[in-house]
Amino acid sequence: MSSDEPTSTVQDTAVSSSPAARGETARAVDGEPPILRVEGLTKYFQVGGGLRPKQLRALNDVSFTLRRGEVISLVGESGSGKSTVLKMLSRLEQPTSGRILFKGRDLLAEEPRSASLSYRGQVQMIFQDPFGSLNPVHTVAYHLERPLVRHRKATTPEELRRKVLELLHTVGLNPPEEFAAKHPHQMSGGQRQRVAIARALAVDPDVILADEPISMLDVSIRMGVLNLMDELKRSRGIGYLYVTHDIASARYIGDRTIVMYAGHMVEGGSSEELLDSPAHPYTKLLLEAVPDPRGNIFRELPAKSGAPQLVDPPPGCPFAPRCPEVMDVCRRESPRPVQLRRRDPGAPERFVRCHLYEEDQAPPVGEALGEA
Amino acid sequence: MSFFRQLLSNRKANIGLTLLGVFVLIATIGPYLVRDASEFLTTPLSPPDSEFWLGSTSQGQDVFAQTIVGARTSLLIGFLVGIVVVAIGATVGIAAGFFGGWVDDVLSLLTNVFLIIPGLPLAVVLAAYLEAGPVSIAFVLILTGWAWNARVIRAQTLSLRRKDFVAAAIVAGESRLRIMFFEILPNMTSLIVSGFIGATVYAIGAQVGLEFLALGDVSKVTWGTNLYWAANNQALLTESWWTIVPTGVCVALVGFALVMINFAIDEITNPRLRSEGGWKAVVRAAGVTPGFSTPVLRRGSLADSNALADSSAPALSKEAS
Amino acid sequence: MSSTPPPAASRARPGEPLLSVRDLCVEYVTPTGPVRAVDRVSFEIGRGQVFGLAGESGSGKSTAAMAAMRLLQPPAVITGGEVHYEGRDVLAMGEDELRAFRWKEIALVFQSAMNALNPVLTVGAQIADVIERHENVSSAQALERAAELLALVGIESSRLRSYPHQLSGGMRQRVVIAIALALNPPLLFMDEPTTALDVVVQKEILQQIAELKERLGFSILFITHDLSLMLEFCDTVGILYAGRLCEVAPAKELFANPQHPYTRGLMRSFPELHGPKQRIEGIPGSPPDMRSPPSGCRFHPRCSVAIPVCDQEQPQLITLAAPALARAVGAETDTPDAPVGQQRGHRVACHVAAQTAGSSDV
Amino acid sequence: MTYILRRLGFYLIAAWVSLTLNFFIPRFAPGDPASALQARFQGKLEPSAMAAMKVAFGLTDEPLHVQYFTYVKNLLRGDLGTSIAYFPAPVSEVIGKALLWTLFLAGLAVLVSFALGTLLGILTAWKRGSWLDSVAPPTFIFLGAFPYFWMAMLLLYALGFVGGWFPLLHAHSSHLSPSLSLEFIGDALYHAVLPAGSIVIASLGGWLLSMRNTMIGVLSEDYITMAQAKGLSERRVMLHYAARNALLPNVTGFGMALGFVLSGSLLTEIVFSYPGQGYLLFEAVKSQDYPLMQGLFLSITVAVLAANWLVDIAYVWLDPRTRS
Amino acid sequence: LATLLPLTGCSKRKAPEHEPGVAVVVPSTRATWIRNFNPFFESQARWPAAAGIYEPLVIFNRATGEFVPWLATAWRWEDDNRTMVLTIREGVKWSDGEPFTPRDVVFTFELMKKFPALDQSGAWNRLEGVSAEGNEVRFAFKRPFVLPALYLLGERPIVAEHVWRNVDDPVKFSDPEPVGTGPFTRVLSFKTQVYELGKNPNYWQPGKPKLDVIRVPAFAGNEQQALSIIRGEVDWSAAFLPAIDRIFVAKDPEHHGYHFPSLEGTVMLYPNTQRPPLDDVRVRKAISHALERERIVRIAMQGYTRVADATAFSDLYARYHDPRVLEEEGDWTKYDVARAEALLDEAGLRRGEDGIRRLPDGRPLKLDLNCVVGWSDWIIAAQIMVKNLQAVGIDSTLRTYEFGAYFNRLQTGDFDLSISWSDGGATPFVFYQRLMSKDTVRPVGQAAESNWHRFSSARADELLEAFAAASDPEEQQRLASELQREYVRHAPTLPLFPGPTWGQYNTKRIKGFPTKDNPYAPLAPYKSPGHLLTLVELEPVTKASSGQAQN
Ligand SMILES: Nc1ncnc2c1ncn2[C@@H]1O[C@H](COP(=O)(O)OP(=O)(O)OP(=O)(O)O)[C@@H](O)[C@H]1O
Ligand SMILES: Nc1ncnc2c1ncn2[C@@H]1O[C@H](COP(=O)(O)OP(=O)(O)OP(=O)(O)O)[C@@H](O)[C@H]1O
Ligand SMILES: [Mg+2]
Ligand SMILES: [Mg+2]
Repeated sequence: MSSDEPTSTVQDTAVSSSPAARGETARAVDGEPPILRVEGLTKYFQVGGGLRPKQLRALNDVSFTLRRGEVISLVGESGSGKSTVLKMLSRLEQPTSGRILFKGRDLLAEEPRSASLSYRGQVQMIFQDPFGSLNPVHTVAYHLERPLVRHRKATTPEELRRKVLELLHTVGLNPPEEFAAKHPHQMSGGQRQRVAIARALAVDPDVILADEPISMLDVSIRMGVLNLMDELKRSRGIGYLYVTHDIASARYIGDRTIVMYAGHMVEGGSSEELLDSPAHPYTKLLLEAVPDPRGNIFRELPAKSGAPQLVDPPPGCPFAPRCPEVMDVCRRESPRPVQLRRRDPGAPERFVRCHLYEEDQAPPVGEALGEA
Repeated sequence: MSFFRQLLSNRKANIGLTLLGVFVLIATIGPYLVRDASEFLTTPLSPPDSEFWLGSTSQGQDVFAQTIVGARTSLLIGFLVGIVVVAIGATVGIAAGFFGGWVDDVLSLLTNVFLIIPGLPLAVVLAAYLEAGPVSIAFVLILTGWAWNARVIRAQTLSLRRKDFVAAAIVAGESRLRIMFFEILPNMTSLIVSGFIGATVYAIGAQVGLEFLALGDVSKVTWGTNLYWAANNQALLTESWWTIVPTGVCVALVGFALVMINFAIDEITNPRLRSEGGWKAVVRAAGVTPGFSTPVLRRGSLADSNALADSSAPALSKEAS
Repeated sequence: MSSTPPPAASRARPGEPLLSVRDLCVEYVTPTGPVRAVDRVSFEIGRGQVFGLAGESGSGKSTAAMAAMRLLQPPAVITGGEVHYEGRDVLAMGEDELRAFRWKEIALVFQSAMNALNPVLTVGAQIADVIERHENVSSAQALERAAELLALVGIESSRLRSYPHQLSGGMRQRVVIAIALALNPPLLFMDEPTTALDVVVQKEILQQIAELKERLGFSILFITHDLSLMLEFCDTVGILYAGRLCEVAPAKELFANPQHPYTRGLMRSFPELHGPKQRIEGIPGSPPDMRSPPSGCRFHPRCSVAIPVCDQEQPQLITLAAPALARAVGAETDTPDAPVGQQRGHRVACHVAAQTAGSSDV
Repeated sequence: MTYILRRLGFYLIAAWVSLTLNFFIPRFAPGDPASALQARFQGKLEPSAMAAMKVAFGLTDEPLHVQYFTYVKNLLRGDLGTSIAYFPAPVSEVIGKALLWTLFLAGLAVLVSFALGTLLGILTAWKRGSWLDSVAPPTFIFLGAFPYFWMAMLLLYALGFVGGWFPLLHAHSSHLSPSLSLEFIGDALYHAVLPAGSIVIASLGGWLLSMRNTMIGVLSEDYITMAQAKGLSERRVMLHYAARNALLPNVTGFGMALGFVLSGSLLTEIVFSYPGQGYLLFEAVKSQDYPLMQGLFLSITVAVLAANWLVDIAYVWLDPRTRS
Repeated sequence: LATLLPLTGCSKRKAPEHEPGVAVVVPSTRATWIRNFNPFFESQARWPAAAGIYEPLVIFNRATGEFVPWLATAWRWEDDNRTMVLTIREGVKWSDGEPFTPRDVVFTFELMKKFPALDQSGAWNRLEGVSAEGNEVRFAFKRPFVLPALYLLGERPIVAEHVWRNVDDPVKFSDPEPVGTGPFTRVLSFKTQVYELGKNPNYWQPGKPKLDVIRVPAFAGNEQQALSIIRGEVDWSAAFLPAIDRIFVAKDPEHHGYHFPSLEGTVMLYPNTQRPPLDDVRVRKAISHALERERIVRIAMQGYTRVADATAFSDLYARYHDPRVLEEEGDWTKYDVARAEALLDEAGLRRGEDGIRRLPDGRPLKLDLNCVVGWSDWIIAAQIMVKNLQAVGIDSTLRTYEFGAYFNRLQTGDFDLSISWSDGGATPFVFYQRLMSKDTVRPVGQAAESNWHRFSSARADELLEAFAAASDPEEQQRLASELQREYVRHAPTLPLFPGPTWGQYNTKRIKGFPTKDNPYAPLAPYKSPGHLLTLVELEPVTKASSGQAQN
């Protein structure tokens, strides 16, 4: 996987005030080792039980690198393996194979069975459903105290209290005293999600894994949560792995975007470039399907819907059965990742896994939607 | 906790709790207020009169006193078995559900086996070979009764385990035991309470049954032995209904009280079950018969304050041209 | 679909909307008192039109739609307003009348197809039973029709004997649509018919609906919380906030010229797919608790341009004067032959907007 | 299908565990069948007779595990041994008819109670808040709270003894021989009215409640609203859409209940002198009749397991979702 | 359910089918019947296999205390009382027509020798050999054994050689089609709920039996049985009915009757004489004085029996009972708290501050009283006794055990006080042997068949030996008196009440039962073989009288 090359510094390309572009990522200086590196991560689930259990290939050979203060967005349709990636990294599930290098340490070799407390203290997670991720029987204060106590971030009760209120203040739940005493069901979705973020922040993590943190929230409050995440990235240099199926938000917050399909990373690169000039047919389809107020409902989609076969997948490219530009080779061989030429050489490297492309070929430009 | 507060505000629960409270009171202080229940006091089989309110047994014991005193052991065993059964069930169920894998395989096999083994026959066999007495009966009932709770709690644990707050706790670095007992367990309060109540109902009923079969210590005064003695002395043939009816009714009332509480718990945990009493009252008050379709109540029949607040605004028709 | 009767268009009296909802009020009776989930909502749907109701979760979209069909279950009661379908007073109908009315005239597509299909009956049986019930046909004929209907939504007829769980999410949703179309109703209510689906599937289904609509000529009440989708799909859009309609306008007009601060906030809550990245803020605060909604304009606590009157007085839905429209959008004005839903043009319920844009009391 | 097979495997294990338990429990207890016989005759048996009986019963002093293996070996050959309480009849013979009667009684009781309770559950849930709904559940809960045998005794006394409307005992009139004739079946049903009735009364409430609860849950499902909106007849919605789905969880309970009633009819059988397994078991326990106890336990367990298995199959049949 | 009623017809319920000549007998409570007529296992076989289908040589009539010749017509002792010679009745035929011969008797006893499991009376513990000579059978004993011998051997059922010779395993043989000499040998029908036996047309007693059929229904519970009896559906039964006069007799005073003679052993309180202070006769007598036997009999036994006196004899031994012994030695079964207290004080067991008596070493006097779970009459008796003992300063607790455990404790001597039965054989010999003989004492910890209280006296052994060998009735009488004296003096056990035998009858259809006024035999149908005496006397009520009785 070529993404390991210690390459790029993201530059402020567009003159814009978008958080991702505003370039806190610039702190990810050349030479600084990445916080998290994933190599060839693969996960097969046993399904069907009985005499002949089958393997469901949820993740295939996933590799990427996350640096300090960088946000990588993972997008893809339901079941494409986005959450599975996060579960591996949060050590909620055991990968079938592959390596996870955390600050240079080979995690699976050092902590093969379950994660150490120290890892837990550095990698935190935010879940999709802000109601489900907070225990309905505990108060907000309890949720924040536990990690503080567990990771010895506070020693005295006063300090504990102070830190809890501080955290609540940080995530914008004011007045903190009032919120500390609340139960989850006494708060709105956005507030709950802020508590979840506060809990993740409590241990002062380097990486936050966010699994569709806004998809369950009301539209009007989504941006608040995204912006909060973004501020924390800037002020604390936290690296995010942001999972979403909303491509627009992936672009909004993600420095880089990786598109997943059937457990494969099919395309990746700087968020803007990727969306402006999608290379992989699946990415194109995805973009085409996004509702657009200006769009014409009758505009033909480039491909049909359909779920990939994850159990006993056929050889070749997983998208081949649906791909409008399918070639013979696609049905035979699984494509290798190919580096594409970047519009802006300073941008993160751009890759696609598709037989249509050759090394350093330029991606098709701006064909997505007329405007741009 | 709000669960208990909700319970207290439920009508069915109130009926049940009140009834149960009365019996608990009877069981606690009653025995000090009545005659010696095992003493042979008066003419056998005398019908109820002003002195012996519920008459006497065929040995001339005071039925009233026996009924009161019997409550103590029976309720004690009931609650004891209830608590232990739930404790075992919860531990096994949570462990199975939480750990999964072979732990789950072994524990659920055990659970299912105990669930499917014919309970009463096993209880009869066991009770027959243990030293007769309430403790043995309790033991037997625990042995044959824990599995149901374990299964229910396992199922609930499985669904709670999938909840993100458990994953969040793992990610926060919490230990497994802490997650099991501080994160998952408190979410099953209603289940535990209703499991406890169910087990108590079972225990009281089964205890009475076993003692009726003379598998308990019939020299002790309990509800079961009261019925045993009544049957043994052919209460119905001698037409001395008073030796058999009071205890039977007491058992039923306690059972009824407990089931009502469980009924209420169902309603609380499953809002769909809650009665639509308020809605019906409102609809009926407006003279509409409730049917499947949404009723139409014209002009502010609900909360007049609301209607008033709105009437201050000019009628909407204003904007219509 | 040759065997289906032609759409009810022939019954239409010109100029009259197909469905007209006026001042609809719905309340839920809760232990803590009644909750007014829909408050004086008025809208009209013309023939062949797609009317969209958008709003956040809990704003009363489903309640309003279901109330119009009298399908709301306890503890809901309709406490005011009128619902007229082709001049028939839906709120005055009796139980039997409603049974015959529903589905024949207005059919419903539920949000989640999995929940809307009976898991233990085959798809075919579920389509056929509605046909058998309403039309005097044998079950064989009904099944035949069911097959036709499946074909219509792009599912092969062999699936008649499938159970819902054997179908993918998209297929189930299509089945639900097929059931809704079974009696060829003039009007379809679609309550978030695609939210549970992937974008690609969502797009496909919407395209299919649009195509069927063209072909069969029915009207649609379309409910969603996804504003982009709404604007893309609907002719006219109503924005609900906390049980009240705050803005109603033709989709294009609304997109180009949102008047209500809430609508504007919503528009600003969707990041762009293309173009320069901009920081967008969404709307501060969170939607109100419907058990104790704010006084006056329900949006005022979150509104950045609120003026003192906003927390005092409830703003009325007023039609914006044509000049204001013209200023904003250009030359587009009401034309006599324009569809009914659009004739009213752009209406908004906001004190501030009313002041700046001026209202037209025609 | 693998599901069904897997369950079968599980049932085998369950049967084995329960048999093993049943083998060891009585044997760890003091006393033996001969002294139990003494107990039955309240000491009127000569000590010499007891010694002779021990010989006759073939009580050995072999270590328990050896006995256990012999027992399992014999079991696999289908040999359940000789009963002690009914010496020298083979256990299989003693159990044979009793099992049929118990199955008949318990089966009848469970079916009637399940059917009635379920029906009432459906109706009360469908007409929530009606007078039926406000009267039936509490009434049957209250009735169900009475101990089985208490109810049985009362019924026996009131309807059988005082009223004289029903036979007091036995599974059929003594002048009839078991056959499949209409007369005999009618007679057997007539004899089963009171015992089954007491079980029905005591267990109806449970079915009613659980059915009512699931039914109410189902009634708020979208597919019910949709069915209503489709204008289907009330009957069809109630039965094919609501009840059919609400039945599923109850079917699992049905298997459990069958097992429970199979073993729980013990007390009822005693009260009504019903020639079923319940009383046999009681007697086997009293006379420490190990082989009979084991045999009964085996047959009860197998019956319970079979019932559960049938329910498993029925479930698969009822719920298309489990078929794939 | 109501639809079932017309199907079966209510009318059938009214009169239970009851043809004349059919007697419905309920000798025991059993849920189901298993076809087994093997007479050797009296406890397992269907009634009346041991005496009714098969027959014994002699029958001990408990009601009169006399031996009734049956298949044997006479008996005598020879050879220094070491050989008993029985004359076998002639003209008796097996029900298959074969003649009954002395060979059959010899065969039967040899079968019992070959298969010890069949030797339920332990005859071969005493016997040396059996042989037939002409119409006589000679039983050779190892030692003189006069008194109990007839009882031991004579009541064994005799089986037919020509049938049983061919039986492979007579122990497991269920004898489904019995061939016997008795009055009812034909199995007319056999169902799990009821079986019927038809009369033996070739019965050797002319004109008997007078009944054609006996029908035996199965009852699982007392309740059921009682209901049927009260409804008059049963002719002869042995159930425990509470308030029998009210619930049974009063229902039909003309026909319903009962008779509960005390023809069993005596129920006693066994003190463990190996455990101080129960080794002290004063303490034992004190305890006895403390017991309210009248109350026990009234409440626990519902007055169906009487209190025992200090000889411990039931009515069975009325013939031997010597009231003078009681006069001379004092009857310590009288309820006398003062005497009890005085005796205890005398024994050095003084009351402590708390009212509980103290042992010499200062420990409180605690005596547990063991009883069997579910044996309700005993439990009530025990409850009363515990209260009695507490009243005289003995800290007593009732312990109930499941029979196995209870019996184990009793046998191994692991108890303080235990309520239990005593032997009810034909003569006081075995009765006293088991209460006082060294032969029957086993060390504590080892299971004793009897003498659980573990008492012996040299004098008693002497007397018993003489008693066993005495064939002169006067001598027997004298020895019995001496034994009584020895017993009363030492109070080894504390008799409570003689055990009653139960029996109810209904003369509506069947007559000829023993009654209180005419106790020609025991009424209890379960008292084998004594019930045979009654069985052959029963006869149907004639049409004329029954017609009158029914209206
Ligand atoms: N525990 C599991 N056992 C079996 N299969 C699993 C398991 N967890 C996930 N899968 C399968 O792995 C695949 C990837 O799942 P994953 O949850 O990662 O998808 P996702 O991209 O997060 O989808 P969504 O957008 O729906 O959350 C899916 O096909 C899923 O069914
Ligand atoms: N059964 C009920 N009892 C009380 N209040 C209810 C009930 N059902 C709905 N409500 C309230 O009515 C309001 C409107 O609900 P409705 O379901 O119509 O919202 P919606 O706009 O369809 O939301 P969503 O996008 O989540 O479907 C909500 O505030 C909700 O809390
Ligand atoms: Mg996911
Ligand atoms: Mg909705």
